[in-house]
Amino acid sequence: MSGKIRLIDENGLRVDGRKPNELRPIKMEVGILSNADGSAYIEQGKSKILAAVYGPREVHPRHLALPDRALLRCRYHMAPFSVEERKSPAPSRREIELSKVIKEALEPAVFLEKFPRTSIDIFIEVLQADGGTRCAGTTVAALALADAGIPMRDLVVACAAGKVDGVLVLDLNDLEDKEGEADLPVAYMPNLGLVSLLQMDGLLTIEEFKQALNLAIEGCKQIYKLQKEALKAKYIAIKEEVETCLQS
Amino acid sequence: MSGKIRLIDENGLRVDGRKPNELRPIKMEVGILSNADGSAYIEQGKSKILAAVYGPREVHPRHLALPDRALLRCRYHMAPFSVEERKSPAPSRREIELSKVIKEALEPAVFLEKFPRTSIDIFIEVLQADGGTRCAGTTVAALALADAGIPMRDLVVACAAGKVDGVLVLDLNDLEDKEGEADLPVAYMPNLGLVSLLQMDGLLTIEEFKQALNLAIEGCKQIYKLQKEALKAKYIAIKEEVETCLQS
Amino acid sequence: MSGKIRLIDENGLRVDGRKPNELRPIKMEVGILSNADGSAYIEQGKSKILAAVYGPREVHPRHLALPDRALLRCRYHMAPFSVEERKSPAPSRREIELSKVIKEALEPAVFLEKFPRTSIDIFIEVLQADGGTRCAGTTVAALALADAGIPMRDLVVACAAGKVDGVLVLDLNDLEDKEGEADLPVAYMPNLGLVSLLQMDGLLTIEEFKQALNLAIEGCKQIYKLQKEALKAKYIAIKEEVETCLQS
Amino acid sequence: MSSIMISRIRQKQISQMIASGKRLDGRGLTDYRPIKIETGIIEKAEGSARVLMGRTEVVVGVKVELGEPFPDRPNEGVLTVNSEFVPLASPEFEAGPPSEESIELARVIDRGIRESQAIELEKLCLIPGKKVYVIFIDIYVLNHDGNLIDASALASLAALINTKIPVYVVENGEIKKTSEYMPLPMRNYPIAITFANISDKLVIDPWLEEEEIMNARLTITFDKDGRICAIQKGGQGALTPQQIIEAAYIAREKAEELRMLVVKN
Amino acid sequence: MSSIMISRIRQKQISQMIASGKRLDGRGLTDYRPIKIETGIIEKAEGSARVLMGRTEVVVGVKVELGEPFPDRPNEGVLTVNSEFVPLASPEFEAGPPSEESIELARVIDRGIRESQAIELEKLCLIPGKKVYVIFIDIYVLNHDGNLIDASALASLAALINTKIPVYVVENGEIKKTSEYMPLPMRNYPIAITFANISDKLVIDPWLEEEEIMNARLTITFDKDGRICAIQKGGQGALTPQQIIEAAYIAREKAEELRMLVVKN
Amino acid sequence: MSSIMISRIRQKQISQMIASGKRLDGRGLTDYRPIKIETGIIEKAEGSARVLMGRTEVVVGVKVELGEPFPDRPNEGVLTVNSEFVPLASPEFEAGPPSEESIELARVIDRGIRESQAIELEKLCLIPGKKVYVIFIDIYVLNHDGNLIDASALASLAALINTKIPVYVVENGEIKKTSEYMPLPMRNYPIAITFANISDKLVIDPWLEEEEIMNARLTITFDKDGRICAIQKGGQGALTPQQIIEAAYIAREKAEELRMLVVKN
Repeated sequence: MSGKIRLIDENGLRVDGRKPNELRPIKMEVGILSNADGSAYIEQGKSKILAAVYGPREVHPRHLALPDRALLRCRYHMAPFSVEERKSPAPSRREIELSKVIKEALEPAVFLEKFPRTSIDIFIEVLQADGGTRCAGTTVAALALADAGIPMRDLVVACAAGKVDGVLVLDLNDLEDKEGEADLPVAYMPNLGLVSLLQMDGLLTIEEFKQALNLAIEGCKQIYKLQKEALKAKYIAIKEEVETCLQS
Repeated sequence: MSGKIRLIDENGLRVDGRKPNELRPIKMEVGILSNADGSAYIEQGKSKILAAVYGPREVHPRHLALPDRALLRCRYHMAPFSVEERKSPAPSRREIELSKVIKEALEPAVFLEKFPRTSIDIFIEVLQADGGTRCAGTTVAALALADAGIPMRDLVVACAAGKVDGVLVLDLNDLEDKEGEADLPVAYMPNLGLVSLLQMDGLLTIEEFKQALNLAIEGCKQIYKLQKEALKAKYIAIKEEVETCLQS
Repeated sequence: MSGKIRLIDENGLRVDGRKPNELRPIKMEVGILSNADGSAYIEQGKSKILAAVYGPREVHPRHLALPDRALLRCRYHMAPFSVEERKSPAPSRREIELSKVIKEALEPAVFLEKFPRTSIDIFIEVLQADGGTRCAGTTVAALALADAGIPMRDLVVACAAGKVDGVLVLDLNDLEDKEGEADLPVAYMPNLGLVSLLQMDGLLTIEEFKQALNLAIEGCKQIYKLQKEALKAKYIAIKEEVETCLQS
Repeated sequence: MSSIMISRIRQKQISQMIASGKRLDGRGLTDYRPIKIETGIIEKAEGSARVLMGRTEVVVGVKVELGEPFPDRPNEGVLTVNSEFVPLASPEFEAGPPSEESIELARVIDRGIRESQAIELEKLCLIPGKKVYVIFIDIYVLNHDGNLIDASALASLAALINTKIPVYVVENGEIKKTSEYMPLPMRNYPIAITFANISDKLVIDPWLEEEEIMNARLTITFDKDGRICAIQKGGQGALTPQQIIEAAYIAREKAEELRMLVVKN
Repeated sequence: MSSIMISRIRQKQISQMIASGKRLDGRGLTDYRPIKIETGIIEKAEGSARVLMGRTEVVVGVKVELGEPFPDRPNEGVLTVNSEFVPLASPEFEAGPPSEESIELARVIDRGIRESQAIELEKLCLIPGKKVYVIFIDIYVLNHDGNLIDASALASLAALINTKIPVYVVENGEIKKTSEYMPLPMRNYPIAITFANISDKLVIDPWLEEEEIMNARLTITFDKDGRICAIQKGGQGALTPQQIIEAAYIAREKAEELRMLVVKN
Repeated sequence: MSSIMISRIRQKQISQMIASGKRLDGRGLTDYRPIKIETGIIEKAEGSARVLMGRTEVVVGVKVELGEPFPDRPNEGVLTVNSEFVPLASPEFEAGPPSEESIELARVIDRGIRESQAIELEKLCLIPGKKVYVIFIDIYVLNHDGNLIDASALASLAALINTKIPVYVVENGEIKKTSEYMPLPMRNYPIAITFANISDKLVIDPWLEEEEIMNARLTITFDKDGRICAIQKGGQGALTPQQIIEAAYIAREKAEELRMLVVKN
């Protein structure tokens, strides 16, 4: 994070015209892949991410099965064409780490103990990356879990806050992430009030950190509303389909 | 396929002196490796290829076993010294694809249903490659299957046709393959009259394709005679050996 | 081995001031890692090596289990920072070969038949390499086996002899190994009088070889005394600990 | 490719219908499922397309970089085709190194593009023997409901047509990127048509359940002039020469139809 | 990270004690185990350190080589952090490619060093865009008894402070090694402090049995000026925002204490 | 190396015969099986040989390319020995990365050639520090009936003697290939002799069944002047120093005999 580029203009606006505490445009859709047990799609700014859930199902290889709960697995993966410079398809160290932290962000929300000896597999595919993909990936994966009918204690929703040109901002884009002073991705369970993913790079005083954490949580709460709408839209669509069937 | 080199001379002959519909010299031998259940060797032009068959035998890893038939597996592999520039021993994408199409060329000929829960493993090693190795590999693998005593509906025999300098030719060598206009490898079951491998690169009109397909099938029929002779030679050799034993 | 550097000075002494038949300073310690079932540490010259033994324990993967004896496995591995130029963490061909010969050096000493269907796993980590690491690794692994309470026919102790500047020498350091004329690592079971590891690079007449082999075995016998002392020191330490406990 | 279990009864039903010239989903034997094509969906890629063929969904991204040419083709750009069967797309797909099916798919698509000389690779050389454009075609299967080859070939072609490459200038042996972009130079438009052999009939565009019971698969790729530029037989069965020739004639027609979906004018 | 079985009774005992503000090994909730640091233990490495934190033992070696800079940082040296969980250290560790735990560890340590700008990387460039110093930090876990992150961060920092790099001179574009060495130029000293959440309390420096039963893990890394430079939450549980803020204040104090163990003056 | 099951009765028979100085196949304890050597069998390789030792069959191909020297040997060509145990050769061999047996074999052969300085590597430098000949020896086991080391060493030597390398000229720092070829410059001819320890006797050239029951294996490689250039003990047993010395004397004689099969005049 070098901070050489000017990221906040004279009107206090960001490179993409947003106010410091403003989210990027977000679009979500639930239930879009026919093979998966659950699936969802998110666009947040220019980031475009798909998630699918398979399970609860038999565990392969079998010796990984847990006697008292489901095995939750998560794979965060980027398409070779999702970034400026083509990415090799083999998982990078970054992708392996993010798979782990996203899994751990979702795990506290899922009633794993209801499905012993099975696996629940979450696949997140980043089709285009423009910053904040671990957060958007967490948000969309939670939708896919819900779409798969997996019983959950709460939804999980994620959003980053950070610091650019000395200003605390919400939902960093790629440029702000790379050139800013700090990035703080947070996953939140809005009804339980718990933080299930927390990372930080950069430099923040404890005071700044407190504010940034609150800002991120506020962002999560806003995105949570959109999550619920996306789920509702799916059920309305199903209802309409059923009614059309019954009428015909 | 650039077609810059002259591949057909003023007498209508090819770079190695052959007529368009002439095969390269072919030599086959059956039963030459003592460890394998069946084996065979072929020289076609300068291509030199060994095949071995192990099985029917227990499947490793076991979970791959099929309840109602044998698992047929095939590995086409080139020795590092088989080509102009040393080849890495790790299987290339080309070798993986050819392993698949050769397996699928042999599969319809084998009574797999007679050996449920077993595997039949075919190993093809190209010691020297001079064009047409997938075809010669298929031909020699069929001999190794027969040598292993695996019951078969028919032999499988393969030969390529193609187009060089505008002329349809049989059994392309390496130079013709690389510099010609089209290459059409075909595997054929001569008694059943069925095509079990078919690929093409290059450019052919449907008319040319029809002719080339027929040419390749005619080539297959010629090679089939040599296949039968090679099998017969093996049995004669065995018979002689047995008789010598009985006499001594 | 080019022999361009002068390795024996006018007084017949070696680059590190040793006499030809003199060992480097050796320090051993037994039972230093709390997780392993047995462990030991050796410093021989500047070589610094740790060994740990886990087992007898359940074999993973299970199909490797042997019905009539324990499976002995050994992994010789060098830390990336153990050598002049940083070594990749992936096992090199050299490390794979040394793992095999060290395993085979230790195998005849262990009563494997007492623990059918289990594995005994030996891990050797070279923290700093200064020549003779396969020998020191064998010596320290034998201590770790003893520390793990694995019943043994004999200890195993290893030492190299070699030829530098035309002189037969004991316990080569890195420079002598690289620039000398021959290196002969030997593992020896001192009570059984048997050689269980033997390799050689370089050039030796049979006469020289005989002398070098004897020299190496003499070196082994000296190191064996240190091995026994290290084991005794461990038991004394335990005894003292127990007594302190009883007194308090 | 897949072992999704479908019941024996359903298998019988599908094959009996085909034997009588019909298909379970109402299509005729040589009908494609509904096809939907979108392009330019990945802004960070130089070209991209998404193809829906029934419920089969494929995204292709084209990335363009600079690199070295192959030693035997010093004056040509480099083409690389790669495919990934990500586990999101099917319970049968696994993470890890590419499966043989995935490699076969990429190689069949590659051959269609390469042999028809679709891309004018000789226009993609900046400094002979040293610097050329490298074109990466990455095929990403998002939902597998059969006939991945045709969907992938169509998406690849659409993505190539959609591709804009940065313009470079060479000054004193130095390469400089300009702010301009130009379309990827193309001279041909290959289309792959795939048949499944079921009940001794060839049906076009098999969906997953048909692939489960097919005896053999045949893909024929045609260039814009109606010439065959690639063929690939797959599956554990065999075909008669007559079937193959018939398929070629049908495929040539179908290829014309499909090409019109991506090539305008 | 580990599944060493500890009995239910012992689990209960550990968590009940923590609920009442005590720990089974006698420590207070925010006490570290005894820490022992040795440096310069690997003479062949440019820098090295061994840290014992209770029975957890980590060795770090720093190797310095010459190499190319990253294209987007042509004037800076390169930092690489790698960790190996060798099977010698725990029955849970296996030989083979690095586990996700090992990768996470290395990346957390890396972020602490990088974000605090601990190493003056801009002083490690010899020829801009061409030749720079490459610093390899290799973390080698020798005995795993919990809290590998703090032990590894401490050992890495001690090893960096211990590092001497060879001095090179550039003459006419040629790089020559001199016989001199200089300390690695450093401007900051990050310290990682890790908590385990057990019985809704945060305990510092968990040992292995505590890690077995913890619900979540939280690591906060502080730079020398008391600023946070890296955070990592781990484990399958979650934390309240209040817990996190409280942890930050405690960690800042603890980081000061630990830093004094490695940074003299 | 192998776990082909042979019956206990046959095992006993083999070892009892050896105890009384005989072998099941009629050989004396220090007799080789019939050896057949063919060279030049792979025209596309710069050198090649096939060795039959009883039913053990090994093909070696030598490829010669240009490449960079090792930094510490700037004036020497590079030698690389690789071996593949392809699954065609034995039910015990598996496809995949080389097994430890395969790596050991290649390294033992490599040491024999390298330590005897068989190839005049210093004549294989074209531009010091930049361009040298790289010699690849690829050992390909086609049928495994025991004693792969001796058969591979013999085939490697025969292939090296058979090798013709292209002649290059260096003009103004540019390397040009001429149409001429020259023999690979060689100064030594190492021969490996392998013993199996069975019933406390050392038998030469063990076949597969003998390897199954041997307690230890000992390979001694001799150069043309009767000096030892490589030794490798294998197997899970041990040997007395006396056995080893005796083996050396026998091996020296045998090496002379075998060398005459490949080195003429």
